[in-house]
Amino acid sequence: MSKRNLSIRVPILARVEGEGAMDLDIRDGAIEKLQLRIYEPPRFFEKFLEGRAYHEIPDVVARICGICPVAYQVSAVNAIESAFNMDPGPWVKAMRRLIYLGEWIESHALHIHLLALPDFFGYQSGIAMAKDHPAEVRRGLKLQNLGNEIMRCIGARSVHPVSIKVGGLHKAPDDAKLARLLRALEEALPEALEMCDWLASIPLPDDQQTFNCTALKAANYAVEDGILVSSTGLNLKPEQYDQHFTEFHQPQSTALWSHMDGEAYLVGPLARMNLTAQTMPAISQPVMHKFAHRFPSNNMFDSMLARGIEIVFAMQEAISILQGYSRPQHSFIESTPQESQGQGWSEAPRGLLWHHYELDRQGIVRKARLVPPTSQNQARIEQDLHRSLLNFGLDNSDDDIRLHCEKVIRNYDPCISCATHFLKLNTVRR
Amino acid sequence: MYGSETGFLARESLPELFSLLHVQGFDIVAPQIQDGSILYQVITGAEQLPSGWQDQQQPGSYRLTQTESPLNFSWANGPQALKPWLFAPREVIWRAEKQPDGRLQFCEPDAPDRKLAVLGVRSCDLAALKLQDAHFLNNRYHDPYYAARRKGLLIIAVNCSHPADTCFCVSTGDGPHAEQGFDLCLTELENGFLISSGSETGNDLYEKLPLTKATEKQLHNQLQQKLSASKQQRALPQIPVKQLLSERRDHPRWDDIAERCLACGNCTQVCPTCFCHKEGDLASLDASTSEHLREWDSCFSEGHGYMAGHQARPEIKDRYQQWMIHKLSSWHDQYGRSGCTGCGRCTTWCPAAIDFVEEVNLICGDES
Amino acid sequence: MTRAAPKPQCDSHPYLPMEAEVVEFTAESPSIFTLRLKLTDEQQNQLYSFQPGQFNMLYLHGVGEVAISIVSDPQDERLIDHTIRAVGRVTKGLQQLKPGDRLGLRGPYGRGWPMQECKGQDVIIVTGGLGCAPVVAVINYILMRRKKFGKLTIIQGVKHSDDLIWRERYDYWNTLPDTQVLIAADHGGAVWPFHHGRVTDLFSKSIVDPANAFAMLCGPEGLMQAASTGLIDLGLQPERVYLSMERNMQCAVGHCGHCQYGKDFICKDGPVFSYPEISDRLGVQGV
Amino acid sequence: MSDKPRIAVHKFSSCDGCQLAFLNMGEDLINLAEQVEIIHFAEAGPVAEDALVDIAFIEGSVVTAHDQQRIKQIRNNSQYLITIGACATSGGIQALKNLAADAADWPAQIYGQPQYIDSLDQSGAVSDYVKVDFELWGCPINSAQVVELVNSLLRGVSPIDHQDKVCLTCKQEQIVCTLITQGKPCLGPVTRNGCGALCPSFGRDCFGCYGPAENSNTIGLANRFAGLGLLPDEIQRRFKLVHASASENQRIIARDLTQDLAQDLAQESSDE
Ligand SMILES: Cc1cc2nc3c(=O)[nH]c(=O)nc-3n(C[C@H](O)[C@H](O)[C@H](O)COP(=O)(O)OP(=O)(O)OC[C@H]3O[C@@H](n4cnc5c(N)ncnc54)[C@H](O)[C@@H]3O)c2cc1C
Ligand code: SF4
Ligand code: SF4
Ligand code: SF4
Repeated sequence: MSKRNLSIRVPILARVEGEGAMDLDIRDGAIEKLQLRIYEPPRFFEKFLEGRAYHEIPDVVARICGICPVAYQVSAVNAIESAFNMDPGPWVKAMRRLIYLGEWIESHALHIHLLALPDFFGYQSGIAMAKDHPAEVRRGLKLQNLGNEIMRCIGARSVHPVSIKVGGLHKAPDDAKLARLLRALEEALPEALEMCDWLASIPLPDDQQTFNCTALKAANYAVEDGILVSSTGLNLKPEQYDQHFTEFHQPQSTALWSHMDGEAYLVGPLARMNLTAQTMPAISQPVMHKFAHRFPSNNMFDSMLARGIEIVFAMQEAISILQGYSRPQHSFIESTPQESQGQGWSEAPRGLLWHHYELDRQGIVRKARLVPPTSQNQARIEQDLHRSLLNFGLDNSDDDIRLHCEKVIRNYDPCISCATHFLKLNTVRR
Repeated sequence: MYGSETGFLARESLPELFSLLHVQGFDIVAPQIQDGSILYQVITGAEQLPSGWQDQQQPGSYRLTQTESPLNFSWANGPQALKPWLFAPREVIWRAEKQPDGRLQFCEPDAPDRKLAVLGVRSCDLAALKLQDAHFLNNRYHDPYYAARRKGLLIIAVNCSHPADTCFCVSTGDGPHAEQGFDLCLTELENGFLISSGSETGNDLYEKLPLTKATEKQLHNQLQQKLSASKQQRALPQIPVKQLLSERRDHPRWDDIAERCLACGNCTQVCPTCFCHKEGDLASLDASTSEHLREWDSCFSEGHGYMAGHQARPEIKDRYQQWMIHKLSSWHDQYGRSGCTGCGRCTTWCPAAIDFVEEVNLICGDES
Repeated sequence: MTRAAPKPQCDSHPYLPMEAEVVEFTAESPSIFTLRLKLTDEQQNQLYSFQPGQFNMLYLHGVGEVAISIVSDPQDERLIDHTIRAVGRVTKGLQQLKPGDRLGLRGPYGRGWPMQECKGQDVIIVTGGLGCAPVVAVINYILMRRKKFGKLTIIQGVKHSDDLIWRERYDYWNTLPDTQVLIAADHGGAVWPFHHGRVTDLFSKSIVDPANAFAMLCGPEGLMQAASTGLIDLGLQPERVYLSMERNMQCAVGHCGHCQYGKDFICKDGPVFSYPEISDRLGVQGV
Repeated sequence: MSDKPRIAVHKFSSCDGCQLAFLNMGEDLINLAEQVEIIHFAEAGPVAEDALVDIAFIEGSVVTAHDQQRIKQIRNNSQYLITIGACATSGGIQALKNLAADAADWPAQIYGQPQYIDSLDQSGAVSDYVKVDFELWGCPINSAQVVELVNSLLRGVSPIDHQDKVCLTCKQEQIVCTLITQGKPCLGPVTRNGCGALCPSFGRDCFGCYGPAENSNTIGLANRFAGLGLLPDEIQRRFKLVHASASENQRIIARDLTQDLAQDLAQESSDE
């Protein structure tokens, strides 16, 4: 290996959500500095939540992130319902799962086609890629739109939907719209399967590494709730989260970082597939079986196929919820605020999202703490960048090194908007 | 003459009316309970009619409750009834297509040809229909879309038995019982309906229905119902409102209204006689085709008084005056009567709870 | 007053425009332009006729429709002129049209100026603001048939001297026999050759005989109100004072309700009204 | 070089939701790319922050000193500058910070090394710093708004500024009023339409995410809320969410409602 010196600055990372940069310094053929620098300014959401009534929280937290608002809303209502000791029942849970599946489909399809794939085919953008691969990109946009359509049916719109409330939904969705949605999903399912075949055929860097995984687990693939499991053997309820996970502040970043028992860890589609694929009904079906052997995977680049498989799962799951749909008497149960505290979580498209609230007698928030997936993945991303770049070889051209690093980062589908909206409230105070 | 006879249709026989209408190709629009209110929607059978529902209406407030009663129509009008079915809230009135050589082609959409039978139309809305006809049909220009829908319309009126506290049709001379303008008219009694016809089509249906002759007792009940429904709390003043309102533009009460009025336009949207609409274009991204739409507008909106660089009615007060003076004064000159048929919707559905009748009385009353 | 507006041609579907072609585009000033249009359908073209003071609805593809007065002469070859001020969305879009471009046109609509009634009479025309199109049609009409009318005074008022367009045209008209042009500016500037002040100051200078004159007014409502009373004070009969009114207009056929001016719909009862028809509302805030 | 209009989409402090109005357009995204040349749109791929463009869309509010410089630079580089969404147009939800007395201390309270945090005391609307040619309201905006806007710009005409109230949409769509039938504190009567009356169509009261409408009588509505039984604090919170900085909402937020209500009550009892 030559003793080269190199300095690469990527001031604006393209095709990621939010504002991040990457700095790489190589001195004497060794990596001196390599970091994903998150500079998007903090938005202080936890502060805004203080003083708001419990019923306002879903509308506030949604606005942390336009790409996964449902994840925020569901984690929040899970936490508050746990604080108020409420069980909104199976219908409500099914509806939340349904709108959440819509968000997975939308977010994953968007990431695959518009953010990640252009890297592998050598385009600047998904739009540019559409000129040469019109069928594939249009199919992707169609699936993305179907995800949006699920969200529109249940929540009126796909960005900051308006139907989720503590105790249930503001209103049961319209039967006729659900019937149309069901038909559309059934018709499009074969296209999602084709997409998976196509994704599986794309040659990926073989980049084996070892890392910790963390995900929620449930009898049927965890989405809107579950029990936390990890490759290190954890098995936790939301209220135990704090005992194992800690956040800290890195100077280059406006986001907080997180460690699990002092180590970096991965959350998100690959972590979910690695830990809980056997709970996914889709994976055991003949059409999908061919993908099963790829998981658990030590190649971070398999995240893309994991997303594709989750799209198929989400569509099948949505179809089965819709097939069993019946209109309930009431779309929510009344809540009785009480002085309390509660934790809740769910699997955002990018991974675990944990919320904690302290509420007073009227249900006004006294304190809020939220830990988003991208903060959790940050330490892992930097770890990966180092290992992956060494695997790749520091002798490659500047452009290739730069592109490879960006590929690695984008592979996590980091959502920087999310990452920076959080503050650690139990840090130093005068 | 139609309507000289009155027959009785037992409640169990109401499905017969539905079958007759279906055979003649009508879709049936009837009241339905939705989201805490009574809306008119297409239904397929008499069993879908709500029963036992009653309404409580106050300025800015509407609540429904269900009772054990078998009655299907023991409530007063909800937010909208007939108007949206004829004067569509939003429709494409023509389309412009740009050819590759730059030429423009203007195409009209197919005229609606649906046959609709509306069940449950109240007398105030029949009066309003007459006014909308005068505006859209008997004007120098004919509205082709309104005309086509009007042609396919069959009206089954139901006499009001339970006016709301906000109703004042008696004082405008438009209710509570329907006198004309329907094909069939029903009066709901405990066990069924007294029916009379008001048109040839109505007569034809009347002949085919399994009716018994109305008894003295039933006719007496009908009269009693009319008398009790005529006792309404609210009334428009029986004074020359037409002149007084336009003369009293400086009355201090207008300022008081303007403090409360939200200029949201709800009153104009629920009013069965309001006809204002605006037009606009919805073009495709590649600029080839453009749909020319019209949609309901309101004299409370900015665009209504907008002129190049100038606003004719900038203040909420100006807009409220336009609404009320048009309705109760200008309308006389335009269409020979007031534009208000006493349905009370503008009062119930006002989010600011402004009481239309009370305000008229205050502005035109003698105490100022 | 029973001057009914004539029906337009495209009557079967009152909202559907006809296709028209831009034959000529003339820039009158940076914001004022004249579009000379021709209906592309020969038959429609033959049938089209109008009176001074009537207007068309012009449609810009994908953008919208606006009411614009017709300024050409009714007897002219089948070309229809519109002088337009680019103020907003549609009119600024129309300003970008070039000869050969197509647009939509429906009309003519409304009740025009009382041209029959004022044959053989003196006429005084008062306009305010930037080039008031509706009266240009009248001026052209009278000048084309000069012998059929008596004396003509044209009074134009502007806020600022820079606002005056068609200066040469005014100068030219002023040289014609029995024709007088008077111009006033609120703010004239040092080299302004005309009157400093209000148009109403100029009435006494007019050559017309108030007892036998018709007045035609167009401009801001305040100006028209002041001018009406001024002219009546001068001795004109109120029913011979005519005003062209303006309100927002969407459909032009009396359906959309936007152009209501008290009891009247400006599109079909106007835009031209005699003073007694509207004196109860003139200048009243909010009407 | 093509003569298509050159566009840029810039991000400031935001949730990225308004950019999704582009990315969620589906087929229209590809159609749009045929009509315009996308020069800078980091989330979609192209990065050329300092390029000259015809139209710059701005998402997000201005919250750092660096943001201030950046927005000025973008203004200089763009013929038209258009804000998309609440954050850019009125300061958005971040502007809740402007209302907190101790906001300047927040970074220190929160970050281990606050000296690395560049954050102004205020979350500003873009128009606080540079001239804005047109504003698209909404939190978030939707694709239909973008398509309509682009349509106007491609034709060289000014876009339509929709500013009627949500109520008009409700009635056109035959959505039942939540205020009248449920006594809910709906902001529809003072909120711009454009969303399609989504909240009332889902049985809940509008919370004003499209911002104040033209002629918004927020005081009249706040009084009505008091009549419906809301306490002063609840009334103020209604107006203090997505567009807290808008002047119409400030009329309610910046007022001592407890005082006002007490006066009103005194007034009422003396009237009797
Ligand atoms: C009878 C009549 C004749 C007219 N003749 C002329 C003329 O010859 N030349 C000329 O330059 N202008 C004329 N106008 C005014 C012209 O219609 C408006 O200036 C024009 O509509 C404003 O266009 P905009 O580009 O601002 O449209 P936008 O701002 O896009 O207006 C939107 C809508 O509002 C309506 N509208 C806006 N302003 C007015 C207004 N002042 N009057 C009526 N409707 C309006 C338009 O019809 C359009 O449908 C006339 C108006 C009327 C009523
Ligand atoms: S003005 Fe009011 S009461 Fe009269 S018809 Fe209209 S909505 Fe009904
Ligand atoms: S629900 Fe809200 S927006 Fe709809 S009509 Fe009522 S007040 Fe207006
Ligand atoms: S109803 Fe109001 S809060 Fe709901 S989406 Fe529309 S503008 Fe936003």
